[in-house]
Amino acid sequence: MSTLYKSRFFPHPMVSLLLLVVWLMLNNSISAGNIVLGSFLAIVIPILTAPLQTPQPKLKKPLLAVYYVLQLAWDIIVSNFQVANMVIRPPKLLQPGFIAVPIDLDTVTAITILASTVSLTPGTVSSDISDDNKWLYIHVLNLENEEELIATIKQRYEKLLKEIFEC
Amino acid sequence: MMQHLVVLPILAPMLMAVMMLLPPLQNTIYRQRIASFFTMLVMLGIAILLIITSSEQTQVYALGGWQPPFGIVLVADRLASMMVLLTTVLGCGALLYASAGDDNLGMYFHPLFLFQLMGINGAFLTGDIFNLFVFFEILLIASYALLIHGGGKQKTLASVHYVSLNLVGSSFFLFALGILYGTLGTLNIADMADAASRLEAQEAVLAKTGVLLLLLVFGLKAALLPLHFWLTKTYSSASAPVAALFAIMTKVGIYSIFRIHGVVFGEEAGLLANTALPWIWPMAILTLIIGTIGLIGSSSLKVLTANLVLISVGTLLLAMVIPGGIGLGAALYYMLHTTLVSGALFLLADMIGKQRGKAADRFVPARPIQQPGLLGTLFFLAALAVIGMPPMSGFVGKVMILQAANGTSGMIWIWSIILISSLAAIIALSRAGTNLFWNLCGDKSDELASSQLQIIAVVLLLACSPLLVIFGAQVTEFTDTAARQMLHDYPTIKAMMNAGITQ
Amino acid sequence: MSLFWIPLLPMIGTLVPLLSERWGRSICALCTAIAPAIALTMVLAYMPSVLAGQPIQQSIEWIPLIGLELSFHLDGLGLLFSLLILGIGLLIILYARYYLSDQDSMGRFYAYLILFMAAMLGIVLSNNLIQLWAYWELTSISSFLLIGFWSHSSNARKGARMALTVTGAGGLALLAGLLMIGNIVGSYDLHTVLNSGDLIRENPLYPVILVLVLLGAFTKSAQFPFHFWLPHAMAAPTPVSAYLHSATMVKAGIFLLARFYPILAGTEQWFLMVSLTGLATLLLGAYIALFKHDLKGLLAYSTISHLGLITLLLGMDSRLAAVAAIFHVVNHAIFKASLFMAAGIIDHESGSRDMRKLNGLWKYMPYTATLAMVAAASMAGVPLFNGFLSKEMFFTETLDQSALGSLSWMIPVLATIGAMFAVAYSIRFIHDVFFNGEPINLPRTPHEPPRYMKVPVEILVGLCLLVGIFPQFMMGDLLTSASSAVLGGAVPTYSLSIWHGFNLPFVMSLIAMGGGLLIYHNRRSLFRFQAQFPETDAKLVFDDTIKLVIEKAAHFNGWLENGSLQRYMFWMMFMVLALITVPIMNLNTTEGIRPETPLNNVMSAGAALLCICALATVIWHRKRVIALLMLSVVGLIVSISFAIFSAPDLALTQLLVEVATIILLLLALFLLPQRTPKESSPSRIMRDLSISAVIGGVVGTISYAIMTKPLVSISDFFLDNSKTGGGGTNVVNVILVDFRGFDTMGEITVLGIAALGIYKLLAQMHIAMPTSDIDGRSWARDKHPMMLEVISQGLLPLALLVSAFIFLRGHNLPGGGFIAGLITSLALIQQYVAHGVNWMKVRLKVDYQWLIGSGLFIALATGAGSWLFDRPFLTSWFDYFTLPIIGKFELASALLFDLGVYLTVIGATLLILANLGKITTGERPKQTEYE
Amino acid sequence: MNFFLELLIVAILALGAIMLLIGSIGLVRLPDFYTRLHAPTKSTTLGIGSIGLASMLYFSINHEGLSVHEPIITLFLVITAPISAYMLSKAALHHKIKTVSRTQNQHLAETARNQQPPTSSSEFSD
Amino acid sequence: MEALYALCVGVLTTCGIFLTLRGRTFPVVMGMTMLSYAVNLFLFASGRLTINGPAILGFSVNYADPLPQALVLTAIVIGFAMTAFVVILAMRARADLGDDHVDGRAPDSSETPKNQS
Amino acid sequence: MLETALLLCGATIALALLLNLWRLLRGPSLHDRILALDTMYINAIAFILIMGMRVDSPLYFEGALLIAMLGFISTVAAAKYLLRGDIIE
Ligand code: NA
Ligand code: NA
Repeated sequence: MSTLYKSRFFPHPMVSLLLLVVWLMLNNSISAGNIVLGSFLAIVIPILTAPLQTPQPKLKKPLLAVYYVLQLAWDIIVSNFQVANMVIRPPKLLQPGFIAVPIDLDTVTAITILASTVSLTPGTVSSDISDDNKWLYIHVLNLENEEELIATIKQRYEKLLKEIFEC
Repeated sequence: MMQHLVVLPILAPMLMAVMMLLPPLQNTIYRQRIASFFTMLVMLGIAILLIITSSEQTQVYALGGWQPPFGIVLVADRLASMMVLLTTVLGCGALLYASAGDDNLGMYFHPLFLFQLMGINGAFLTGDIFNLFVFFEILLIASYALLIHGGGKQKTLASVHYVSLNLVGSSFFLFALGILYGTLGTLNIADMADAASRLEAQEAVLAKTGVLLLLLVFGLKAALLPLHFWLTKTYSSASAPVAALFAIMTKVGIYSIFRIHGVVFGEEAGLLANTALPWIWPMAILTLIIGTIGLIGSSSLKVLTANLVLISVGTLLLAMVIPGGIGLGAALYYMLHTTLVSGALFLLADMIGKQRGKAADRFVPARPIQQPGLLGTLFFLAALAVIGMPPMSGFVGKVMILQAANGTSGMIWIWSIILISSLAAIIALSRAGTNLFWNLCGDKSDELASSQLQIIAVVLLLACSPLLVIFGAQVTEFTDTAARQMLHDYPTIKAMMNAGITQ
Repeated sequence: MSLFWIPLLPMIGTLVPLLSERWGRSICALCTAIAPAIALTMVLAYMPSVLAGQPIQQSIEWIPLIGLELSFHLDGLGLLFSLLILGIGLLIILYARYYLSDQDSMGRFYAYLILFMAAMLGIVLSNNLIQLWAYWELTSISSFLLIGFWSHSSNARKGARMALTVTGAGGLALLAGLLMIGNIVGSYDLHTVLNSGDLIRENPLYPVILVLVLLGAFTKSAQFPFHFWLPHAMAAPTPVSAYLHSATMVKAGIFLLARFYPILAGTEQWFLMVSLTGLATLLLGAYIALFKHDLKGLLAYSTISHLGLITLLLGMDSRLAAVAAIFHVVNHAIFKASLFMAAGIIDHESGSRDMRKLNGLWKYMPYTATLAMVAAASMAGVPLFNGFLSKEMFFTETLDQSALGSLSWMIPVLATIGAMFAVAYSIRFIHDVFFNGEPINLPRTPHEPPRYMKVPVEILVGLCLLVGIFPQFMMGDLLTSASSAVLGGAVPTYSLSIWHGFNLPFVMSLIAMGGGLLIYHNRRSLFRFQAQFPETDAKLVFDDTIKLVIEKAAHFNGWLENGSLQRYMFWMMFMVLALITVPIMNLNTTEGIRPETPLNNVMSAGAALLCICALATVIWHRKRVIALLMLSVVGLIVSISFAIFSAPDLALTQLLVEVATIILLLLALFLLPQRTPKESSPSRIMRDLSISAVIGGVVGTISYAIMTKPLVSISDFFLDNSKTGGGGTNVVNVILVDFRGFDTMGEITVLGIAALGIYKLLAQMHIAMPTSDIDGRSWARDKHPMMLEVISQGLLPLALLVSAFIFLRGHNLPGGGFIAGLITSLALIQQYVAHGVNWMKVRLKVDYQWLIGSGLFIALATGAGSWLFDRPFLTSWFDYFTLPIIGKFELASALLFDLGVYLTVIGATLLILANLGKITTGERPKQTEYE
Repeated sequence: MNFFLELLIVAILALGAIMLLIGSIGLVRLPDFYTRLHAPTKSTTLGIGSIGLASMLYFSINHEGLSVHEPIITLFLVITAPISAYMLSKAALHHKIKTVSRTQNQHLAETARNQQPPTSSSEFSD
Repeated sequence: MEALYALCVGVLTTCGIFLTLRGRTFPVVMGMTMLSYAVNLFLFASGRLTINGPAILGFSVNYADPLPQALVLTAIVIGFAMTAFVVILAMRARADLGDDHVDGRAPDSSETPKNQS
Repeated sequence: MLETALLLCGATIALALLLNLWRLLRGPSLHDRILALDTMYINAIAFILIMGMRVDSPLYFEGALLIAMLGFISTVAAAKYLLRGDIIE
C-alpha cells in the first residue's frame, strides 16, 4: 500500500474533486454560488465521512486512469452488442462456463475495480473472489476460449490497473 | 406569553420530553423525575389559566399566523380546556405513582409519558381534522411504547393486538380524511361544518361514508362495541401508571365523537346532519351491556376496572345521544369523574396486587396485605365512586345523566341500562372488595408496603371525586356551560376566524 | 343553622372512635358516644317546638343543576325516628363496649356504627329527595360494612354482599322513582313534593313511580319476597342486629312509606301492593320464625313478620292504621332491640345461639331471663306491655277493611293466625332457652353478663313497661306529631290506653295467645311436619344465582373476547363494511362531471403490474420472502404513480420509505419464521376474501366517485401564497414546513417516539437466531464481502452529496429535509450492511438518540422563535440577500425547521435499524463451521 | 428543434430502449440464473446510458442552459451494477443454484463457493 | 384513467385487508403496508389526478392540488414509523411468546383444517 | 417524431417491465426474483427519464437518480439476506 494522504482537510482530494464536479452537474450550473457551495460540500463531506473510510491507494497515474475509463466505455459498448446478439440467438447456442482468473493486484480497491470492470463488460460477471484475494471467479456467458479470455482480462485491464495504482 | 397559552399544553410536554433525550437529562432517572414534576406543575398552571381565559371567550390560535381555514388552528373552548386540565391532573397522579419506581422498569418512561400528554392535549385542542390525525398518531405511538413498559409476555401480546387494531384504524382515519377532503375541500373543522351544509345530495352521500368512517376510528379509540376488543387486555396488562394514564385515552375518542359527530356533523350540517346518531345509539347500548357483563364476569381487579372503563364509554355516549344535546353537560361531568376514578382504581389495583403477592389482584383467597386499612379505605372510596354512591362523584354524574334522559324518548332504555349496570357494579365491586380484603388465608404476606408516593398518587386522584361533589355547583355549572358552548359556539368560532383574529 | 349539626355531628363523629381507639375500650366507647349524645340533646331541645306543630327546616344550596340541596327538616316523623336512632344508638354503643371481644377492632366497629347512625339520621331529616337518596344508599353501604365486620367468616362476607345487593338494587329503583317524582313536581324539595300529591297521583307514570319507590322500601324493610337477606345479615355482631336489623335500618323502608304516604297512598294500587305484601310478609315471617333453632334467626324472622305487620298497616286505607303503624314502629324497636341484646348476652356468655343446646338458662342468668321475658311478652302482645297496644290497634284496623271485597274477612283472620305464631315463637324464645331441661354441650358455662351490658336492656325493657302502662303519657304527643306528619295534617282521634273494653280485637288477642300456646305445645309435630319439606334456603338460591350469573358472564366474556386478533380484526372490518356500505347504497351514480384523465397503454401496464404484484403478495403470503419482493414492486409502482400524477415529492418519499421498509422487513424476517403455516380453513379464507373484496370494491367506488367530481378546495390559497408568504416555489414543501408545519412537527415527533419505542422493545429482547436458512443451508461464511465494502465506501460521499442537494433545494424544488434525511440514513444503513455493526460502532460515534433530540429541539425552537417577534408559533420568516461572487440567495426559517426534520429522520431511522442490527449481531450464536 | 438533432435523440432513445428490452428478454429467455445475470447488468449500462444521454440532449436543447446531470445516474449504475451482480452470483453460488448442464468448468463453482483457490487437478475438466 | 386508478386502490385495499386478517404477524404487517399504499393513493386522489402539473411554481400551468400531497407525505412518514414499530413488535412477540402467531400461540389443532395440501 | 419515439420507448419499457414481472413471478429461485426486481428498478429509471421528456419537465430526474441509488441498496440487502440471513451484522 502506498503513501496515504494525511491532510485533515483534504483526506481525499480526488474524492473532493469528484464531489465538486458531481455537485455542479447535479445543479446543471457553474455559477459562482454553486461553486462556493459545492466546494464547501466537497470539503466537508469527506471530512465527515473520513472515519468511515479505510485507507485508499493513491492514484499514481491519473491520465492512465482516464484512458482506462475510455477504453472500458468502448468495451462496454462493443460487448453490449455482442451480448445483445447472444441473448436474441437461440439460447441453445450459448456455451456458458466458469473461469478462475489469478489476480496479481494487492489493493482491494484495485481488485474491486478489476472485478467491476469484468462485470461491466458484457459477457462476463465476477462471481466470487477467493478468500486470499488471489483468484477472481468469473461466469462467462459464452465461453469459447478460456485461456484467451483470461489473458485478455489480465492484459487489457489488470495490467493497466497495476500501473494506475502502482501496486 | 399569554397570547400563546393555547399552544403551551402541547409544547410544554414536548419540550421537556425532547430535553430528556439530550444531556443533561438524558438517562438519569432522578433528574427526569424532577423535570417531569416540574413540567406537570407548569402544565397545571397552564391548564388553569386556560380554563380561566377560555371561560371568558373561546381562544383561537392560528399556527404560523396563517388565516384559517388555510392554516392549522388550535381552539380552546371550555370543553377543550377542561379536558386539558383533566389530562394534567390524571397525569400528575400517574406520574407520582410511576416515580415510586415503575418508571425505572424500562427506558424512556418520562419522555414517552410527556409525549403521550402532548398527543392527548393536541387532540383536545386542535381545530383541524388532519392535525387531529397527527395528534392521534402521537398519542398512539407513545401509548404503544408505554404499553410495553416493564416488559413481559402479557404486555407483548396485548401490544400486538392493540397496535395492530389501531394501525388498521389509522388507515381508515386516512380513508375518511380523503373522503372528507375530496368532498368538502377543507380540513378546518369549523369550516367543514360550513362546507357540509352546502353539499349536494350525491356528494353528501360520499361525505357520509367519510363521517361514518370517522366514527369507526373514534369508536375504536373510545372502545365502542364491537371495536372494544383491545381494551380489556391492554388496560389490564399495562403497567399501573400507564393504565391510569390510558384512562384518558378512551375519552379522546369520546371527545372526538362529541366534537365531530355531535357538533360538526350535528344538527346544522345540512344533508349530513346527525349522520352518526343512528349508529351511536345501538353501539353505546351494546357497549354498556357488554361492559356490564364483563364487569360481573371479571376475575381480577384490573379486568374489572377495564370493564368499568367500557361501561363509562357506553354511558358517556348514551348521554351524548339524548336528543337536543341536553345530556352533554351531564356527560362532561361524568367524564371528569370516571376518568379520575378509573385512573385511581388502576393504580390501586396495582398496589393491592403487589401486596397480595402471587394471588395478585385476582379474586381468590390470599394472604393478608401489608396495609389493609389504608388500601381498604381507598378501595372502598373508589368503589363508592364507581358504583355511584354518595358522597363520591359517581352519584352526581349518574343523577345528572338520568335527569337529562328523563322524559325523552329513549328514557326507558337509558334508565334501565344505566341502573342495571349500576347494580352490576354493586355486585361486582362488593365481590371484589370482599374477596380482596376479607377473604384471607395464611399469615400476613411479606410483600413490601406501598410507598408514600404511590399512596399520595391514589389519594390525589381519589380526592378529586368528593371535591367534584363538594364543588358540585361550580363544576356542574362549568360542564353545562361547556356543553352549551360546544354546541353553539362553532358558528362563533367561524365568525372569529373570518374576522381575522389570528395575528 | 344548628339543625345541620344533628346529622353532621355523627358524620364527623365517625372519626372519633378511630382516633380514640388507642386509649382503651371504655374511653373509646365514651368518646364515640359524645357526638350522638350531643345530637340527641339537640333533638330533645327541638322537641317542644316540633310537638307544638312547628317543624324546623334549614337548607343551603348545593348543586342547583341537579336539584340537590343540603336541606333538613325536623317534623314529627323525623323527630320520632331521630329519637329512636339516637337513643337506641347510644344504648347500642354501651352494649357493644362489652359485647365486642379484644380481637375485634373496636374503633372500626364504632366508626361503621356511627357512620350508619349519621346516614339514618340523614334519611329521616332530609328535605331533599336526592339528598334523601344519598343517605339511603349510605345506610346500605354502612350496613354492608357492619354485617361484614367479622370478615373472616364466609357467612359474614356473603351476608353482607347479599344485603348490599338487595338493598342496593332497591336503592336504584328508589332513585329512579325519586327522579321521576322530581321531574313531575319540578322540584326535589320534599316539602314541595309532599304538597303535590294530586299532581303525582294523576300522572300516568304514577304506577311506575309507586312500584319503584315500593321496591326501595320493600327491599330495605325485608318485605316478601325480598325478605331473605335479613336472616343472613345476622352474621353481623349482635349489637348490629339489634340496632340495624330491628330498630333502625329496616325501618327506613317503613319510614319511606310513611314519608311518601301523603303523595303515594290513597290509591287502589297502593292499597293492593302494600297491604298484600305486608300481609304475606307478616304470615311468612311469623311462621318461619317458629322453626328457627338459631336465636337470632328466630328474632330475624320475627322482625320480618313485624315489619310486614307495619307495612300492612300502612297499606290499609285508613288513617288510624297509619297511626297504629307509627306506634308499632316504636314499640317494635324497643322490644326487639332488647330481645336482640338479650340474645347477644346469651350468645356472649354461653357461646351458643342454638336453642337445641340452650336449655334451662334461668338457673345461670335469671336476671337476664327476666328482662328477656318482659321483652318477649311485649313481642307476643301480652297486655300491659307496649306490644299489646299497637297490636290491638292493628286488630281493630283489620276489622275495618273492606278493600278486598268479599274476601275482606280474611284479613283479620290471617292477622290473628299471624299473631298466634308470634305468641308461639315468643314462648319458644323464653321456654326453649331459659327452661326446658339442662343445657347441652355449651362451649362455656353461662353466667350473668357484666353489669353495664345489662343496662341498655334494662332501659329498653323499662320502656316496654312504661309505654305499655302509660302509653298516652309516654307516647301521646310524639305519636300525634309523627302521625300528623305522615297524614299530612289532621290526625284522627284515637285513644292510647291499656284497656279499651272487652271487644273483638281483645278477643282476637286472646285467640292469638291461646292459639300460640297450643302451637307451641304441639311444636314437635309441627317441626316434624316442617322437616319433610326440603329446606329452601334463600341464601343458597341467591348465592347460586349470583354465582351462576358470574359464571355465565365470565363464560360469555371468554367466548366473546377469545383472545383472537383475527376475530377482533374481522369485527372491525365488519364495522367498516357496515358503516360505508349503508350510506353508499344511496349513491346513484359514480360518474361525475369532471373530465377523466386520458388512459394509455403504459399506464395500463403499470396498473397491471401493480395489481398482479398485489395479488401475488396475497397468493404467496405464506412464502414470506417472495411476498416481500412482490410487495416491494407494489411500492415501486406506487411511487412511480405519484411521479406520473404530478407529485414528485411524494414519489421520492415513497421510494425511500419503501426501501427502508423492505430493509426493515428483511431484518425482521431473519428472526421470524420464513414461511407461514397453512392454518386458515377454506371457509375462513372465503369469509376474509369476501369481506376484503367488498370493502375494496366500495373503497374503489368511493375513490372513483370522488375523483370524477369537481373540487372546490382551500388549495388555491397555498398556490397563491407559497412564494409570497412562504418564500418557496415548491408548494408541497411550503405546506409541510410552513402552512402546516405543525403537522410536520407532529409527524417527526411520531417518528422520534417510534424510534424510542423500538429501542425500548429491542432493549429487553432475547431472541433465538436461526443457525441456517429456510432450506437448512448454513449461512455463507463471508460476512462482509470485500468488494461490497470498497464500493460502499466510495458511494457514501456521493450519497451524502445528493442528500445535501435534495435538502437545499427542497423549499423550491422537489426535495426537503425528510427526503434528504432518508437518503442520508439509507446511505449509512448501506454502510452498516457492507461493514457490519461492530465496524461502524467504532467509527461512527454519533448518539442517535441525541440526534433525534436535537432535531426535534431545532424544530421546536424554530417554531418558538417567532414568539420573539410576537408572532404565533411556527410563523415563518424569509428574506433574500445578495453577496459578492455568490449572488442573490434566500435565507428562511423554514430551512432551519427542515434541518430539524432532517436530523430527526436520521436519528430515528438509524436508531431503529442500527440497533436492530446490534441485537442480532450481539446474540448471534456461533455458526457451525463451513463444511 | 433541429431535425437532425431530433433524429439523433430519437436514435439514441431507440438504442437505449432496445437495449433495455433485450436485457429483459434475456432475463426471460436465458437458461439458468448465471446466464440470466448477464442480461440486465449489461443492458443497463448502455440502456440507461443512452436514455440518459437522450434526456441530456433533449433538455439542453429544449430548455435554456445545459442539462448535464443525467450522467450521474449512469455513474451510479456503473459503480453499483457490478456489486449487485456480484452479490447475487455469490449468493447463487452459495446456494448451489443449478447451472445449465452444458456449463463449462462447473467444478469452479464449487471452489468459488468455498472462496478457495481453484484446484489444479480438476482444471479444464469438462 | 380514474377508473383504472380506482381499481388499483380497490385491489390494494382488498389485498391489504385480506392480509391483515391473517393469523401470523408477518403477513399482517405486510397487509398493513399494503393497506397504507392503498390509503396513500386514496388520500392522494382526493385532490384529483393531474398529469404534468407538479405544484412547483413556474413549472406548469395547471397545478395539481398540493394539499393532499402534503397530507400523504405526512401519512407516509407516520406510516413508516408505525410499520417499523409493529415489525419490531412482531419480532419481540416471537421472542417473548415463542410463536409468531398474532395471539401468541398457534390455534388449537381442532381449528386447523384436516386436509392440508 | 420525438413524441412518437418517446411513446414507443415508453411502451418498450413497459413491455420490458412486464417481462421482468414474468421472471419475478416465475422464479424459480429467489435469486432470479431478486434479479428481476433489480432489473425492474433499472427499467423504472428509464421509464421515469422518458416520462420527464414526454411531459417536458426536468422534475423527474431526482426520482430516477434515487431509484438508481435505492435499487442497489435493496438488491444488496436482499442478497445479503440470502447469504447471511442477517443483513446488518
Ligand atoms: Na332449648
Ligand atoms: Na446484525
